[in-house]
Amino acid sequence: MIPLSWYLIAAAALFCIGLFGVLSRKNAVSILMSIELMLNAVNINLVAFWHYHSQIQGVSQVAPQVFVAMVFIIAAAEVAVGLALIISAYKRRETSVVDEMTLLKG
Amino acid sequence: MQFPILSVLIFTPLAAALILLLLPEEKKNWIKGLALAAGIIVLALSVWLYASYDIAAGGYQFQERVDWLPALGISYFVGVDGISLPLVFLSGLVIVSGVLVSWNVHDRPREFFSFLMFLGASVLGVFCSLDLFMLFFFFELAVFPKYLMIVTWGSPKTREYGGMKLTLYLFIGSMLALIGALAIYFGSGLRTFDMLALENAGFAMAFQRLWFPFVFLGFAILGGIFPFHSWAPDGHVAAPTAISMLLAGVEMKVGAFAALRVGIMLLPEGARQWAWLILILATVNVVYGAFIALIQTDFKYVIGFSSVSHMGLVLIGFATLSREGLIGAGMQMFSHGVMTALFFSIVGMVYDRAHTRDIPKLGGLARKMPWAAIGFIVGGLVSMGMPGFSGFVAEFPVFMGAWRAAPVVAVIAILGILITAGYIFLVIRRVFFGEVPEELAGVTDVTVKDKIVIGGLAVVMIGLGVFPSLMVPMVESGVKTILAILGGA
Amino acid sequence: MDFIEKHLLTLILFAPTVAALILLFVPGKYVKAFRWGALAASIIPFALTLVAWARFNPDPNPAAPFQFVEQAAWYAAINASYHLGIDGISLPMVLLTTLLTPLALLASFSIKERVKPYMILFLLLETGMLGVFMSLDLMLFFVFWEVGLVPMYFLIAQWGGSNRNYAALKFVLYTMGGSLGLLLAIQLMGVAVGSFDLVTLTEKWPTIQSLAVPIGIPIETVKTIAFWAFVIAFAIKVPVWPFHTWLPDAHTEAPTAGSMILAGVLLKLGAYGFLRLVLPLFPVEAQRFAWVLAALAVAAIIFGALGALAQNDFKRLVAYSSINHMGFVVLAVAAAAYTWNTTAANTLLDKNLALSGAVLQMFNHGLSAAGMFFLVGVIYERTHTRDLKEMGGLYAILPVYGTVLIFTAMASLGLPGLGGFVSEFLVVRGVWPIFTAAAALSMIGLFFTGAYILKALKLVLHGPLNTRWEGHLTDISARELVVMAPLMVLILLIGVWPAWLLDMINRAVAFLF
Amino acid sequence: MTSETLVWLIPLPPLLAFFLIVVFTNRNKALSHWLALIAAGLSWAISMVIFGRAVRTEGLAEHPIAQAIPWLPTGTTSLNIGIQIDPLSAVTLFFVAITVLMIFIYSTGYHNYGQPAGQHDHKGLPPEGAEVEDAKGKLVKVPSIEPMYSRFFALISLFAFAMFLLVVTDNLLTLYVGWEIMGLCSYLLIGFWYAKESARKAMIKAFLTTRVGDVFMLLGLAALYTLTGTLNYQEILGNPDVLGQLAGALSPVLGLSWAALIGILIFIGTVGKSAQFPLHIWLPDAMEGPTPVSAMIHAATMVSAGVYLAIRFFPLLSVGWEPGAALTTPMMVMGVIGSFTALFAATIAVAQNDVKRVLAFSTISQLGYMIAALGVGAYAAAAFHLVTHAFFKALLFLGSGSIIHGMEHGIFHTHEHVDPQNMLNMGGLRKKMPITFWTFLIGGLALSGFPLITAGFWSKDEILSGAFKGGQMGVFITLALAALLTAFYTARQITLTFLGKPRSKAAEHAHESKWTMTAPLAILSVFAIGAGWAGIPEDFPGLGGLLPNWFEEFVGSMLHFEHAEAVHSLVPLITSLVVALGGLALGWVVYRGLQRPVDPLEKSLGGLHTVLKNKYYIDEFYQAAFIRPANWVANVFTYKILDQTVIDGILHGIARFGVWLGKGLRNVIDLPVVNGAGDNAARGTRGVGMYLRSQQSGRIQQYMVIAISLLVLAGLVIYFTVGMS
Repeated sequence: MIPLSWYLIAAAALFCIGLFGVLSRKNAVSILMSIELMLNAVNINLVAFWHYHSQIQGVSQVAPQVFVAMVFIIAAAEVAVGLALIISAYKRRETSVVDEMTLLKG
Repeated sequence: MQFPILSVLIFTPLAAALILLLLPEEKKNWIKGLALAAGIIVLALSVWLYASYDIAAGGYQFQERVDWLPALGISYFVGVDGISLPLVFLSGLVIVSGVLVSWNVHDRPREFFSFLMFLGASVLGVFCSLDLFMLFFFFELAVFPKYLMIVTWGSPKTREYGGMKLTLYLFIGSMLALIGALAIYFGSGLRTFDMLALENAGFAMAFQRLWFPFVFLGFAILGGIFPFHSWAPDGHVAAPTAISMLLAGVEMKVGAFAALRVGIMLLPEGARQWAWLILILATVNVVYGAFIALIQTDFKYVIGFSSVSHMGLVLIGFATLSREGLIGAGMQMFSHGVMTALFFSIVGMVYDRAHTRDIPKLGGLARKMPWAAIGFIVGGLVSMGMPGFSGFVAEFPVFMGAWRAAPVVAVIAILGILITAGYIFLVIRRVFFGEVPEELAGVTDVTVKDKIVIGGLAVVMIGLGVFPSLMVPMVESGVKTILAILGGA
Repeated sequence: MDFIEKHLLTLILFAPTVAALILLFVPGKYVKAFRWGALAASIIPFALTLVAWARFNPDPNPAAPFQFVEQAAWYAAINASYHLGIDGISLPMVLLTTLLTPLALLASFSIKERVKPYMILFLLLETGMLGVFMSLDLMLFFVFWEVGLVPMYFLIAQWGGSNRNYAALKFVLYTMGGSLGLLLAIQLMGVAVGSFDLVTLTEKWPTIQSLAVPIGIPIETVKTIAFWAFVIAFAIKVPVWPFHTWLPDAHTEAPTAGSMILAGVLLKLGAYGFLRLVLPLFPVEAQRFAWVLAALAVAAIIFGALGALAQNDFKRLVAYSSINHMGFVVLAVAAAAYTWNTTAANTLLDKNLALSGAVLQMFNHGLSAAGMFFLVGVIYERTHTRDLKEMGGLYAILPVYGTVLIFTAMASLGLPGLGGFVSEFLVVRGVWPIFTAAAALSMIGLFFTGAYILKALKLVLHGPLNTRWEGHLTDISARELVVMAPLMVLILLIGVWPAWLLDMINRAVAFLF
Repeated sequence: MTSETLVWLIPLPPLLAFFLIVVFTNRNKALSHWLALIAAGLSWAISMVIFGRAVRTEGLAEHPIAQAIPWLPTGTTSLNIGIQIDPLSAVTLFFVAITVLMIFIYSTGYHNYGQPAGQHDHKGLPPEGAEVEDAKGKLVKVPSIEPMYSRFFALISLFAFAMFLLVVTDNLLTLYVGWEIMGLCSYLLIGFWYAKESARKAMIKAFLTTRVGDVFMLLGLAALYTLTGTLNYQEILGNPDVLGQLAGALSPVLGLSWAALIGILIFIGTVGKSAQFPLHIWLPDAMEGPTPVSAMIHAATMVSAGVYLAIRFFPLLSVGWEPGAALTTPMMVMGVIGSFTALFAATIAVAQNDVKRVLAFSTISQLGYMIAALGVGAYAAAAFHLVTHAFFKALLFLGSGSIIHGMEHGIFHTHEHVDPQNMLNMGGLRKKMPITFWTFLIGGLALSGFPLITAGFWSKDEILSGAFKGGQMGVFITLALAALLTAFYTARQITLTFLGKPRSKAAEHAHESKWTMTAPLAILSVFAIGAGWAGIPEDFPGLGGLLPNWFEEFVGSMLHFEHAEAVHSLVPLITSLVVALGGLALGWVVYRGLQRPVDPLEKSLGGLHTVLKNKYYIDEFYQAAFIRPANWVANVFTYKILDQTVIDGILHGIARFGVWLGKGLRNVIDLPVVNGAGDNAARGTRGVGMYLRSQQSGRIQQYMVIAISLLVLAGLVIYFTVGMS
C-alpha cells in the first residue's frame, strides 16, 4: 500500500502550487482558485492522516471527516463570497487585476 | 438605591450626542434644541447636586458603584466632593453657554453639537469618577472630539497645526500619566483602581517620589504647566469659540483636577517631595504667561496666554499643600473657568462680527456692542484679581498659601497680577474704546443668547466675589479630605 | 427705624450701589432721570451720615472704640469678616465723601454724552470710597481700596481730556502697582496673625514674635519691609513726593467732577491709611523711619508748591497744589509716628495737635480742592482752554465767578479766618517741637503756596481783559453756585468756628494715639 | 452794656457791612456806601465809648478789659481767643477808629459819588470821566463815578474789620488772623484797578513781600505757643516768669535765647508789614491803589499794625533789658534796621516826583523811626509817634488825593495830557484849593516836626531824646539826619505843589474838592496838631508840666519797670529844632520859584539823583537775586527736570522694560524653545510615519510575500533554537 509520505508530498506540492498561484497570479479569480488549491492540499493531509491513524489503531473516527467536510463548506462559502466581491469590484473598477486595486495605499 | 443622579448627569450628554448623530441633517432647530436641552439638564442637575451636597458631612457623596471588570478591580464608581462639585457646576455652565454662543454654526451643526456633547460627557465623567480606570477612560474620551472639532470647525489658518499639536501634547501627557497610574495600580498591591482604596494604600516613600512626577506632570500638561503650555494658546486660538470655551474653561481644569486627584491625593509624599519643582514651574507660568500676553496683538492669543498665567496660580495653590492654598486653587479653578469662558465667548462674538482678531484693527466696539464690552471688562477685572470679583477671593488665599509654603513665590507671582492689569486695560482700551475704524462701521450688537451668556457668567463671577461664602465652604470641605490625606501620609 | 439704627453704615455704604443697580435697568435715553436719580441717590447717604453724626458720641469709649459697628461673616475660610465701624477720624471723612459726591454729581450735569454709565460709575465710586473709611477688616479695607480705582479709571478714560488714555492708565497701574506691596503685606499679616480683623491685628501684630512663615529673614526685617509696603501704597495715593507724578496727569485729564472727587476724597484714602493702619500697626518701624516720612513730606510741600508755580495749565496748577497741601498731613503723621510712645504731657499735646491738624487738613483740603477744581471746570466749560496765558482780566466780565474764585483760592492759600489756616497752623504748631527743621522748611512751601495762588488769580482774573472773551462768557450759573455754596459755607464755618468739627477729631486722636 | 460786650461788638459792624454789600446790595451804590459808613460810624462810636472808659480805668495795664472764650480744642486744653483793651490797644483803637471813619467819608467823595457813570469806563480801570451837557448845552467832561464803587466799600469794610479785630484781640493768633485778612484786603485794594498791568504787579508784590514776613512770624507763633502753651498777651507778656524762662532757654539757632529768636521771628513779621528794609519794596508800588486805600493801608492801619505788634511784644523783645543797660539782640536789630530804614527811605523820598510816592517813602521812613525808638527802648515814644503819625500821614495822603482830584479836574477842563500825580506839573495850587492847602500844610509841618505846635514835633522829639538818653549815638545821629531830610522833602513837596506859579494848564484850572473830601481833612488836621499835646514831657523847658504827660503815663504803664528819669539834656531838643526848621527852609529855598518841570537837584546831585530816583535799584536786585532764580527752580528744576525727566522717566522706563521683557520671552524662549521642542517632536514622529507609509503599497500579494517570508523566518528561528534542544 502507498505509504503516508507520498500523500504528504503530494499535498505539499499542491499547497506550494496554490501558494505560488496566490502570490503570482494577477487575476483575482485565479488567486481565488489558487486559495482553493491550498485548502484542498490541507484536506488531503487531513484525509491521509485519518486513514493512517485508523489503520494503526484499527478503529475509525468520525471527527476528521467532519473537519474535512467543514473545510469544504467553508471553502465553498469563501469562494461564493470571494467571487461576489470580485464581481462587484469588477463592476466598479472594470478590472479584476489585484494590482490595480490599491485603495488602501498609505 | 437612591436615584443615580451622577450617572444621569454623565450620560445625558452622551445620549444626546448619539441621538444627535441619528437626527436628520437638515433639522437644525431640533439639533440645537436637543443640544441645548441636554446642556440645560446637565446644568440643572449640577445645580441640584450643588445645592443638595451636605457640606457639613463632606467627603464623597452621591456615590454609585457597579463592578465592571472585577478580575482587574475595575468598577464604574462615581461620586463628587467639595472640589469636584464646583467643577461639575462649571462644566454645566460652560456647556450651556457653549451651545448658546455656537447657535449659528452653519457647517454641519449635527456633528458639531454631537461632538460638543461628547466633550461635555467626558469632562463630567472625569470630575465624577472615583475609579482610576474610569477616570482615564473619560479623560481619553475627550481627545477624539476635541481633535475633530478643531480641525473641522477651527479657524482655517492654523486648525491642523493647533489640533495636531494639542492632540499630541495631550497624548504624551496621558501616556506619562497612564504609566504612573499603572505603576500605582500594581505598586499598591491591591489590584484595584478604586481611588478611595488607593488613597489608603500607603505607598512607600521611594515609590511615591519616583512615580509622582509621571502622574502629576502627565495630567498637568493638560493643565497647561510650563514648559508644556504651548499647546494651550495655539489650541485655543485654532478652536471654534465653543471649543475654546470648553478647552480653556473646563479641559484645563480637568488636567489640574486629575493632577490633584491622582497625583497629590494618591501620592501625597511624592507631592511633598516635588512641591518645590511644581512651585517653580507654576510661578514661571504666572509671570511668563502674563508677560507674553502683554505683547500679543491677536485678541485670542492674549486670552490664551492669560489662561496659562492663571492656571499657574491654580498649580501654585496645589503645590503649597496648605489649606489656604488649596482653597484658593479650588476657587481659582472655578473662577478662571467662568472667566475664560466668558472671554472666549466675547472674542468669538467680536470675531464673528469684525472678522478679525488683530487688536490694532479693532477699536471703539463699546459703542457697537456694549454688552460685549461690559462682559469683557467684568472678565478683565476678575482676571486681574480685582476685589469684589471672584478672581480676588480665589487668588487671595492662593497667595496666603504661598506665604506659608514659599514667600518668595508670593512675591514673584504678585507681579503677574500687575502685568495682567496692564494687558487687560490695554486690550479694553484698544478693542472697546477709542474711535471705531470705518471697516467696523457695520458691526452689529450681540444677540439675545449672547447677552444671556455674558450676563449669566458675569453674574456668577460678581456674586462669588461679593459672597465668597457661596462656594468657599464647599471647597473647604473638599480641602479637608486632602489635608487629612496629607496629614495622614 | 430699628433696622436703620442697626445697619446705618451698611445703608450709607450700599445706598449708592443699589441706586446704581436700579439705574442700570433704566433705558439710556432718559438723561434727566439719570442726572436727578443719581443726585437723589447720593443725597440719601448724606442724610444718613447726618443721622450718624447726630447720634455719634464724640467721647470715645475704651470698651468700644468704634461706633455703629456691624460685623457679619464674609470670607470665613480665611477669617475675613464684613466688619464696619467709625470713629472720630473716619466720621469726618465719611461726611466729606457723602457731601462731595452729590455736589460732584450736580457739577456733572454738564456731562452730555453717555450719561448713564457716567452716573452709575460715579455711584459705585462713592461706595468704594466710603468702604475704605468704614472697614474695620484689613481685607475688606483692601477690597474697597481697589474697588474705588476702577470707576475712576473709566471716568478718566471715558470722559477725560485729550491725553486721557495715558493719564488713566498711569493712574490705575501706578496705584495698583503700589497696592501690590500692600496686598502682599496684608496676606502676610493674615497668615501670621490668622485674622484680618483690625482690632485683633492692632493688638497682636505690633508685638508678634514669630511669623508662621518659612521666610529666611529676621522678623524685624520682615516687619520693616511690610511697613514700607504699606507706606509706599499710601504714599502713592496721597501722593507724597516722589510718587506724585500720576496726580497732575490724572487731574488734568479727568472730568471736572472726577477731579473734585479725586482731590476731595481719593487722596484722603492714602492719608487715612496712614492714620488708621500704618501708625497703629507699625509703631516701631514708623518711629524708626519717621524722619524719612518727614523729609518726603517736606519735599512734597516744597516741590508741590514749586511745581504748581511752574504750571500754565490752570488744572495742573491746582493739581500740584494738592500735593503741596497733603504734604502737611504726611508731615503731621511723621511727627506723630516719631513720638508714638511718648508719655511727656507736652509732647502728647504736640502729637495731638499735629494729628488733629492733619485730619482737619484732610477735611479742609477736601473742601477747598474740590471747590478749586470745580471752578477750573466752570471756566473751562466756557473758554474751552485751561491755559492761564489765554485768560486774563476775566474779573471784569465774571464778577461773581471772580469773587467765588478768590474766596476759594484764599481758602486753599491758608488765609486765616478760612478753614485751611486752622489746620495748617495746628500742623505747624504740632510739628514744630518734634521736627523743628521740617516745620521751618515747610514755610518755604507755604510762601510759594501764596505765590502760585496769586499767579493763578493774576492770570485768570486780573490784568487787561483778553478781548477774545469779550461777550462770549456768561457768569457762573445758579446750579454752579449751588455746588459752591456748601463748600464755601463749610470753609468759612471751619475757619471761624473749628470747634464743632475739631472737638470730635481731637477726642478721637487723643484716644487713639 | 458791659465794656467787654461792647469790645466784642467793635469789629462786627464792618464785617456785617462787608457781607451785606457783597451778597445783597452790590448793585446799589448808595445803599452800599451807607452800609459801610454806618458800620464805620458804629465802630467809631463804640470805640470812643471804650476809649473813654479805658482812660478812666485805674491800673488798666494790670487789669485790662478782657474776656475770652475757648476757640480751638487742643486735646485736654483748648486755645482761647478773646478781647483785651489795655492802654496800648486803647490809644490804637482811638486813632484807628477816627482815621477809618474819616477815610470812609472821604472815599465817597473820592470815588465821585453822585457823578454820572462814564461812557467809556471799564471795570478794573480808573474812571475816565463822563461827557455831559452843561447849562449852555455844550459837552463838558466831568469826573465819573467809580464802576466798582460798591466793591470798594465792601473791601475797605472788611479791611476795617480786620484792623479792629487786630487791635481789640487779646492773643497773637487772632492778631495773625486780622493781620492776614488785612494782607488780603490790601492785595485786593492795591489791585483794585486790576486791569492796569502795574496794579496787577503791585498787588502780588505787596502780598508776597509781606508773606515773607508772615511765614517767619507764623514760625514765631508756633515756637511761642509750643514753649508757653498759650498765645495770650497777658499770660506771656504780663508774666515775668514766662518771659524769664524764655530768656533763659537756649534756642538751636546761633546761640540765641528762645526769647530773642521768637522776638526776631515776630519782628520779621513787622518788617514785612511795616515795610522796613529789606522788605520795604512793596509799599511804594502799593500807590497803584486808589488814594483812600493808600491812606488806609499806608497811614492809619496796616503798616501801623506792624509797629503795633512790635510795641505789643516789646516786653518780650526787651526781656532782661533795663533802661541804661545793654540792649538785647532783638532791640539792636530793631535799632539798626529802624534807623537805617528811616534814613534810607528819606533819601529816596527826596528824589521822587509822584506826590503819593514821596508820602509812601516818608511813611517807610517814619515807621523806621518808631522801630528805632523801640530799639533804643523809647517805648512810649514809639507808641506816641505811631498815633501822631497815623493822624498826619492819613491827613497828608487824603490831601494828596484831593490834590490829584483837583489836577484831574483841571485836566478834564483843558484836555491836557499830563500826569496828575507829578508834582513838577503842579504849583500854585494854594489859591485854587485853599482848604487842601492849609490842611496839607499842617500835615506837612507835622511830618517834618515843626516845633511846638505840631504833633510830629513832640513825638519825634521824644524819640530823639530817647535815643540820646539811651546813649545810642549812632541811632540818634541817623535819625537826626533822617529828620533833616524829612523836613527837606516835605518843604519840597509843599513848595512844588502849592507855592509858586502853575507849571501846567491843568494846574491853572485845578479846582477845590467837594466837602466830603475836605471835611475829613479839616478834622484830621485838628488831631495832627492836638494829638501832640497829650505827650509833652514834664521836663520840657517852658511848656513842660503845663499839661501832664498823659500819654507817657498811660501807655508807659504797660511796662513793668520804672523809667529811669535821666535829666533832660537840651541836645536832642536843639537838634530836632535845627533839623526841622533847617530842612524846611532848605527845601523852600531850593524849590521856590521853580519855573520848568525839572528838578534842580538832578543837576546838582547828578548820578546820585538817578540812583535815588531808582530806589537804589533794589527792585532790580531782588528780581535778579531771588525772583528769577525762584522761577528757574520752579519751572526748570522742579517741573522739567525732577518731575518730567527723572521721575516720569523712571516710570516709563519700567513700563517699557515690561513690554521688552514680554517680547523677549515670546521671541527668545517661547517660540523657539518651548514651541520648537513640541513641534520638532511632532515632526520626528511624523517622519517615521511617512517612512512607514511608503511601505503601504496596497498590493495584497506584496503584503503576503512579506508576511510569509517573515513566517518562514520565524519558523526557521524557532526550529533551530527550540527544535535543536
